[in-house]
Amino acid sequence: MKILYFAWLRQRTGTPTETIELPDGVTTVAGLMAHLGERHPAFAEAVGAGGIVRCAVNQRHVDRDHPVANGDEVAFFPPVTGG
Amino acid sequence: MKILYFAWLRQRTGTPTETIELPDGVTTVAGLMAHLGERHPAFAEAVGAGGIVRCAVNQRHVDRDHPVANGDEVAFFPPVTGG
Amino acid sequence: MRVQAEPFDVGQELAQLTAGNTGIGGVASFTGLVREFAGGRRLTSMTLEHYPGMTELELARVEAEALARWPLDASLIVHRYGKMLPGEPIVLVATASAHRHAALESCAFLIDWLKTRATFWKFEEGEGGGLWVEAKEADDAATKRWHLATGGELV
Amino acid sequence: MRVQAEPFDVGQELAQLTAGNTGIGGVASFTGLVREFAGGRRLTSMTLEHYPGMTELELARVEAEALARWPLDASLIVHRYGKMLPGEPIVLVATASAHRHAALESCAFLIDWLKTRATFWKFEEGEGGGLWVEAKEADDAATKRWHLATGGELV
Repeated sequence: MKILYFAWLRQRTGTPTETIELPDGVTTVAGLMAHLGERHPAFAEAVGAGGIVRCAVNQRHVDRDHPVANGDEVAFFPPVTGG
Repeated sequence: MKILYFAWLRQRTGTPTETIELPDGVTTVAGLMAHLGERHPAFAEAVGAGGIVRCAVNQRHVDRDHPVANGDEVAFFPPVTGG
Repeated sequence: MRVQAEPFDVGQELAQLTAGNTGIGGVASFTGLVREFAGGRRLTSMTLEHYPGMTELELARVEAEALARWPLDASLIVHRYGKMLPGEPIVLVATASAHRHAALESCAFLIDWLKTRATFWKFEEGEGGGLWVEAKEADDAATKRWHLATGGELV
Repeated sequence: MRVQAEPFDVGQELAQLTAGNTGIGGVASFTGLVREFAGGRRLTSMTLEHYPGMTELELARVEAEALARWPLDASLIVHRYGKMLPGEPIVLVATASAHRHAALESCAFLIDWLKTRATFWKFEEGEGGGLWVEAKEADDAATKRWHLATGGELV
């Protein structure tokens, strides 16, 4: 599973992208976020402090109850500020 | 008093502009229109057929109860279609 | 605000509008073009008659109203008169502001108000002759009377 | 729809949008520019990070939604990424239609939707360092948490 981080989340995790194996029992975005928080305390801290972290699965905006599976591309980022 | 006609009203009266003396007793746009209808039967016909004739006094849109006086510039035209 | 017979260059006008002002965050514009088909017939040209003097006054009034309602850094109205060919620009309105919605809303306001107040009249020339364009804001009954008044015929 | 690092020419883009289509009656556009001042400080530059792949998909989705909602003859989104200087264009959206309101409304729709969906993030560089721009749609409570999450400090 490919994970991407953008903007200040990328700066916090210290990596723009990483490849992980989805642990057994993790089936949703929320579960994946908890798992990633264990790998990156800064990620957990950012999410815990306010939760304004958005997610895309396979390049579509999704909510935290969205399913995830090995092979997915999952991205985390702050609310977008383009335009 | 200077009178101006535009668009199809100009074609109907046959003149883009004319100078008239305001007759005694004519004090409003409505009165002036009745007077002009006597000079130009085509003007009276156009007004009578539907009344979609607009008026400006001294280059401001006005209603038919607006006062008129000698020295005014009065224009008659169909609803505008610019833009 | 300008009223002119000559065509204008939209890109050049917009570039001039914002030049030198780096406080501007957004520019909204609307360009009206001569359409080749109108009322089911092909046009060869369109001629705009206007009321010199009052046209400029009305455009200035409309622009002043927009500047009073929205926090704008710049605004522009360019309107042509005379004979134009299909595809040519008729009118450009543009507004610039630090704020996106101020620019977008005031731009729509300018073209809407201009359409009901600026003293222009369109005469469309094409197959079968010429025709004075009817105002769209007229309701059905008014449109019917309008047809009566003009004879609803090519002239 | 295009995502590119290079600046673009608004006039050229608008001219290309309508070229050869004389059925178009109106073109609405919105151009976003880099502002020199933000949050009370002077910026030297602004850098847009984006999510290659998803950005293009989202812009195409937004554009498809506009085309489904309004009778448009043409539409355009050009969005830059990378480093930009004050006064430079960031984004251009434009819509063309036979009908004025379709063009104006769909143009406002495109820029509004793009702002909440297209995967871009602004980093403003200036006096004191760099700062990730906060999303405006966040309510007050969310903004406060956002400050907590980012430390609310120049980085």
